[in-house]
Amino acid sequence: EPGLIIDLGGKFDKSFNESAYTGAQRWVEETGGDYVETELQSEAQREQTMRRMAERGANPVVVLGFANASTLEKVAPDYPDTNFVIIDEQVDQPNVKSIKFAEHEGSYLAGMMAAIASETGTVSFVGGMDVPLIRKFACGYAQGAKAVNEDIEVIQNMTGTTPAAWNDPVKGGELTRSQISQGSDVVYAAAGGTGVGVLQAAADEGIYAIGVDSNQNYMHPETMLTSMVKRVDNAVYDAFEAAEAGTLETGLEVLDLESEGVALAMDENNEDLVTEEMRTAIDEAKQQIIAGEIEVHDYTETDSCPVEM
Amino acid sequence: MTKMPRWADIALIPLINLALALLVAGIVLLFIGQNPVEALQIMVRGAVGSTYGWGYTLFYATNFIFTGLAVAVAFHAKLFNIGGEGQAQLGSLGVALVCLAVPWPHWLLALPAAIVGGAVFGAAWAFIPAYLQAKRGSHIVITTIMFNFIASSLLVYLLVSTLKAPGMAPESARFPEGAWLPSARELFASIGIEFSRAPLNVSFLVALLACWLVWLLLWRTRLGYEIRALGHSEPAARYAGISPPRIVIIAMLISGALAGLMAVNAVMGEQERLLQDNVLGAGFVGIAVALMGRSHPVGVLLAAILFGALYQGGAELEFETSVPRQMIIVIQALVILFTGALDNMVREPVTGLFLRYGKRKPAPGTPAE
Amino acid sequence: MAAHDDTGRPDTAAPAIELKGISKAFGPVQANKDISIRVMPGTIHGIIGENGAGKSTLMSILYGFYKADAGEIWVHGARREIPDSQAAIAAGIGMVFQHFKLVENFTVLENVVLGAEEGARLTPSLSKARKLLKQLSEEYELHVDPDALIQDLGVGMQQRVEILKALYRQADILILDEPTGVLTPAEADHLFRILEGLKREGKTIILITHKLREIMEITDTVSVMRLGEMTATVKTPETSPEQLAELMVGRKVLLRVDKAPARPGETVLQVDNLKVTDSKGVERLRGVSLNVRKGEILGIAGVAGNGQSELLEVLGGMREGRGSVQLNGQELDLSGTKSDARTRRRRGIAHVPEDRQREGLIMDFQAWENVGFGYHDDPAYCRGMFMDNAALRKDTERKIEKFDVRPANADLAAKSFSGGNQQKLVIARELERNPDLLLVGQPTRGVDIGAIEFIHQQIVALRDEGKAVLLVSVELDEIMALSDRIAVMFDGSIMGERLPSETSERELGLLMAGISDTSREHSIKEVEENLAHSGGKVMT
Amino acid sequence: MDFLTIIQIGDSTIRLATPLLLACLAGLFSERSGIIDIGLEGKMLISAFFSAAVAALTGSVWLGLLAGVAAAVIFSLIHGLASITFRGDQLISGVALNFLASGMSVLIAQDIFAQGGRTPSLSGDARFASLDLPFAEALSGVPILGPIYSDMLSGHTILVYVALLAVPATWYVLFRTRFGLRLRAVGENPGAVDTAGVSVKRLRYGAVLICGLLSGLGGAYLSTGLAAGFTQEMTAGRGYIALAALIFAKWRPWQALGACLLFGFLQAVSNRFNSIDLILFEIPNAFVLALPYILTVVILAGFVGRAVPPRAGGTPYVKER
Ligand SMILES: Nc1ncnc2c1ncn2[C@@H]1O[C@H](COP(=O)(O)OP(=O)(O)OP(=O)(O)O)[C@@H](O)[C@H]1O
Ligand SMILES: Nc1ncnc2c1ncn2[C@@H]1O[C@H](COP(=O)(O)OP(=O)(O)OP(=O)(O)O)[C@@H](O)[C@H]1O
Ligand SMILES: [Mg+2]
Ligand SMILES: [Mg+2]
Repeated sequence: EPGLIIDLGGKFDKSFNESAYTGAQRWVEETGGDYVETELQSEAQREQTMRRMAERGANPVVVLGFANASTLEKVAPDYPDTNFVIIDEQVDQPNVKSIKFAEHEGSYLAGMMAAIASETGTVSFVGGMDVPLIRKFACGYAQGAKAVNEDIEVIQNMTGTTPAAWNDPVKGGELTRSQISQGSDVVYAAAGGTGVGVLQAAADEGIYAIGVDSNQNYMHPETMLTSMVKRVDNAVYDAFEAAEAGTLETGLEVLDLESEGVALAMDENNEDLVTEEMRTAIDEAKQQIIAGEIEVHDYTETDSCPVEM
Repeated sequence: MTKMPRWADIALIPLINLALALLVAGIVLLFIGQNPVEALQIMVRGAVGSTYGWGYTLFYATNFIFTGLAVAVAFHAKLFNIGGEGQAQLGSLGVALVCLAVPWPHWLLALPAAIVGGAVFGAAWAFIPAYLQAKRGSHIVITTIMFNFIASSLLVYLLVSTLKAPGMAPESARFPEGAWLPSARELFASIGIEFSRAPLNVSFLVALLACWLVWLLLWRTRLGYEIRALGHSEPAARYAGISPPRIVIIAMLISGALAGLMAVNAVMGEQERLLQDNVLGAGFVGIAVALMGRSHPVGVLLAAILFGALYQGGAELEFETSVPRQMIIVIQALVILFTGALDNMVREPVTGLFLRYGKRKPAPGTPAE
Repeated sequence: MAAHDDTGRPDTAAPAIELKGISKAFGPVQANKDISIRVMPGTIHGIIGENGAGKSTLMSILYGFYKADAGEIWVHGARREIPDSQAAIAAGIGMVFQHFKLVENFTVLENVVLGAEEGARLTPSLSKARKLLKQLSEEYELHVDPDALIQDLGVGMQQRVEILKALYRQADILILDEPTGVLTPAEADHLFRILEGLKREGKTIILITHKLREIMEITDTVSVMRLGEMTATVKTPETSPEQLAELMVGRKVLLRVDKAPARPGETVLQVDNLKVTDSKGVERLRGVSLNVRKGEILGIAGVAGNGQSELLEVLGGMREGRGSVQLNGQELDLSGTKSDARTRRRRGIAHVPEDRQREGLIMDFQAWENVGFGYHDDPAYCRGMFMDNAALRKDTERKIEKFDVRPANADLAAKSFSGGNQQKLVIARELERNPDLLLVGQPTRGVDIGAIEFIHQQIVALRDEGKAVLLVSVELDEIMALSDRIAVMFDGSIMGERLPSETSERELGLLMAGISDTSREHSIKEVEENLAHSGGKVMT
Repeated sequence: MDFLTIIQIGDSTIRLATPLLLACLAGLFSERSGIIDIGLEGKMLISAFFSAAVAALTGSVWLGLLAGVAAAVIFSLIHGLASITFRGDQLISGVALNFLASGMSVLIAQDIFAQGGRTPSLSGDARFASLDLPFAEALSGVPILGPIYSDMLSGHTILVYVALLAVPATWYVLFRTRFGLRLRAVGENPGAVDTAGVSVKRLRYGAVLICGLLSGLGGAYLSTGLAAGFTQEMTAGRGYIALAALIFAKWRPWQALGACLLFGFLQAVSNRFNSIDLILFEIPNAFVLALPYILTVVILAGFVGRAVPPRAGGTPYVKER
């Protein structure tokens, strides 16, 4: 029986956690299987929750987010018969499978779309917690935007430096308003629950917004340009399925554009906003990235970004 | 109005208060469509039905003993220390610095050093509010609340800057192995008993020792006498040559040190690294524990175990049902409300009953004149 | 129980107030037991009784402040329910409490209108009240500045505000609870003139006091209370102070202390130019100089709040001061860590504080813990940093026996002893230390006659052993009876020193009012003005 | 910093100061009557939850507002019961209520919406819309004052204006009415009020109810005005900052406005900049965030004027010992 530990922010954050939850639910629907699920309430409970899952016999135990890395490092050796899956960070233990995403690639496409949509020549980014992972989003976004319009200005704000930054919609809204006052007319939120405030502020002020992780297009159909979905749902689904079949491989796996691990969400909610120009530009860039013709820089590799923000 | 036997004061009334709190909590559970009896069963089983349960129950209890004693010592000096949370945060910092600074060869060496580190940092964080209360009359309740916020800002700042370990999460590096405390599992294994993997560790013994020392301090030493005297009457203390500012500061230093010691259990015993919040509200639980335990170390010990069970049981409840862990916070709130704020609601009628039915036998101390 | 009417006055008019069978208990303490009393309209009715007899309780019930457990209240012949002060005010009753009920940082005017405002808006009420207040104060010679803050007024003035409050509410029955406790004799005289005036207007006055002299002087009828019961009601002209005293305490009393003449030796305490400034920056002692010699009692007289408390506190090490204090020729520190009570005790100063419940004892500590209080670092009671509880308990048992503390149980909390026995515990603790200097404040406040005699004897005995005693008391009688020399304090200074044999209550009274030239006649006005600015406050 | 930024920060300051101001005035009424209230945080939180929940369920923000205020008032009544009727410890009661709010809000949210302790996002009539002040459009062209009026002052939700108007109203009630006189008196010396024939209990309950009303408005603003829905612990210490502002303001309404604007400004600034560059050194964001708390401690320490609280504050009124 697989287990899933929903991270801080809750399974209905409309974003990262929700995506994982959806994947687990899809697995339940499709296979009729059962899984154990619990929700973290605080940072310091990671250990108890992981242990509880393992003690209870859940296998594999899927944990979401980089914040689990150091705890998992400690817990995994205590339960050699249990497999663990961690998303967004790499843990080198024999019984751990690490799944990472090529967020920079998806964000590049989002940046292109933003640049095309922008009339003011300024677009912006609201991140959650200021960590390399989020800078990776931002950097990819900026590269994409500059690829369309070299002179475009990209404003970047991080909500905070602690996990609380994932869950502060009020501040998200304030940051967005400030970016709007600086001229931004497309905002990309990669901020977990904080993003809800960003998208809301964008809708209130009538500018375009780009969601993240889950498909958030439905939230404000009039203003949601697209969402940079990260298929955490697929990752969870696959992990569950592989475990059931006994084929779960530990080690690192990276999900990118090619494997459809990241993508831009196109659906009925944003079809009126997405122009033909955007569609073609994106499709083209996507192919080029897959083909290796466009090299999108990954912030985490150098801890720096080649373009100005 | 004290014509009530002592046992009623220290046992009966707290128990009635607790029962009321649980009753209301049960109603809340019913209201959200859960079966309170079932919930209680899950909680009890989860908390004390296995060595795993006990391991967590007593682990939490260890935290609460320290913070409960911290609040209790301050209560004896009539100080309401709401700053346990911040003091424990700083205690965490102290413990972490000690553990990280030296490549400890053995935990027996690291433990005393960490105790000192946690206590000193916790005490230092209590010192400023204490000093301001003693010398400048600033209300300690407000200043300690403020210091809780300042402490968490400080820790955030340190964990994203100087103390941050490589990686994305704001946390310190893991302590060297020599600073890891033996867990109950390891200790029991050495005498051949199987115990689950749970974070219960030798700090629990430190906590028991702290209970005894606090008892000794309060009721057997001159300092304790002075603390209690000040708590009962400040003019009287001054009359007796007890310096109120001095005692306020000392009592708060002890209180802060006890709160800081919590980190030995939480940071050194479990996390083995500094996180942004190691305290998890234990500073506040200490208030409930001290109130329920009537500020007596034995009472604090029992109340801490009760709350430990509540926390562990609550975690299990969340695991097994859809009741969120916040249920424990509700129970905690109700316990504080009934034992602390609504005490007279129970006390007055109970006293009335004793007065009415206890009249026949004259209580000792009725006037001889 | 039927109301008794010992006065034999024919029932022409309905009594202004009639209480029938009032009972009231505070927890275990029965403060009032089945009390009945009649107060005839247009009279001044005195109520006397020892401390704790239940006088204030009874009046507070009449004023709706407390609720009686049983009994009826009749006002002008009609039964009235008085569940709260509002109802009492509506029934025309006004009360001036023993401890004033004023808002310190409000003006006089605001205090007067509080609760009696007309309409929801304040401004019209205030201006209307201002006019009425002016009229009232002229009518009854109750002059106060309507815009002064209460905290800036002396006690006498504050009392006037209280009376004005009652009159503003058109009270025709006025209760005054120990109004003269905080007044000088001259001020008291003025108050009595005001009361006479009110009586002439047809108002009824109930006056609580335990000063027999005042009763004899001003009342028409007097009721005596003892231990929560009403023991008698008599017409004033038909009784005598001796009879009243006997009714009050239940047996014949000796109204003076037997003591041999003092044989003073060398100086023990020498105080020069001692000054104390309180936390608000007000100078409470303005350069006090005095000395006390071996084998004598120096009594400090004065209206409460003129610096006596501060004098005791600074000598006892409870607050800091400036100037010079020498004990047996050695200078004492007046500030810094060496100026605390602990150091003073080590130097041989024992201190019976003015307020035993607030200062002298920890009410929740057991008797044995209290016997070590202040001496808890005495090697006899400690072992290193630990307390030697067994030694302490043993010593307590000895002291309880010697001083006849009842009940003789060292494990009882201090609060379970009666006031008199609490005081005995304090006296036992302090006198047994064999001090060079005994500071003693209000030694018999709230203590029954029997215990008073005992305590007075103990103090005199200590003097006869050749110790120095500094006695502070607001009871002029006590000062006169015990002291070998009397110093009078006014507004933080010593106004003068007198020998008991060569002075009179009148002379001391003038000194207490701040008038040092006691040879000429002084107008009441002058006395008042002096006091109004002395900053004297009611002690709480 | 250019003019536009200043206007933007001013605009944000007003928004962020509003919940603080409402809570601060709430505390002012309570504490002026002698009831210390460290439960402001809890009252705001419970109101934030109930207003968002009811607004989400009914689609009407006004019903939500009503529910939020009602919840805060109920909390006030519990506080009153503990501290007025049963003469309990006001601080402890406040602490308990803060916990109760933080637990109950999530518990009920989870029960009703099952969205991890939050309410669904509010939109349309379930949220307060912004109001344009008269002539905002027309005056926006006027240099300097125009933007200040039309961009900074105009365009907030109605509760912002309610909060601003509550300041003079509080002043008037406190210093110009019979109720205010009695209220101030009962916080200084309840015995005086009692013997003047006014019920201490009734007055204090009155004050505590007003406190519930105002803190309820503050909480409702948070979840239905400032944000669009309730999230866990969304008050984030604002109740304590309001308390700090109250002390800073020395329990006076106009000063309370000033203090809340200052603290709102600090939040606005820290929201906008991750660190403040003062050329010589850089102030980390954590410090800016902690600044209200540090300021409060400095004020309490008496280094910037002494704050003398109402004298009877914190002590229950007991007639019979
Ligand atoms: N509020 C109270 N609570 C409990 N006990 C009280 C209270 N007020 C008075 N008592 C007790 O009731 C008894 C009568 O007190 P009361 O104040 O009526 O005496 P009194 O005659 O006015 O004395 P005094 O002359 O000292 O003013 C005393 O034993 C006192 O301790
Ligand atoms: N707070 C209290 N707790 C317990 N018992 C009390 C309390 N207050 C008073 N008593 C009891 O009530 C009795 C009466 O107290 P009170 O101080 O009124 O005595 P009293 O009649 O004035 O005696 P004394 O003349 O010695 O002062 C005391 O002997 C004591 O046993
Ligand atoms: Mg009295
Ligand atoms: Mg007595």
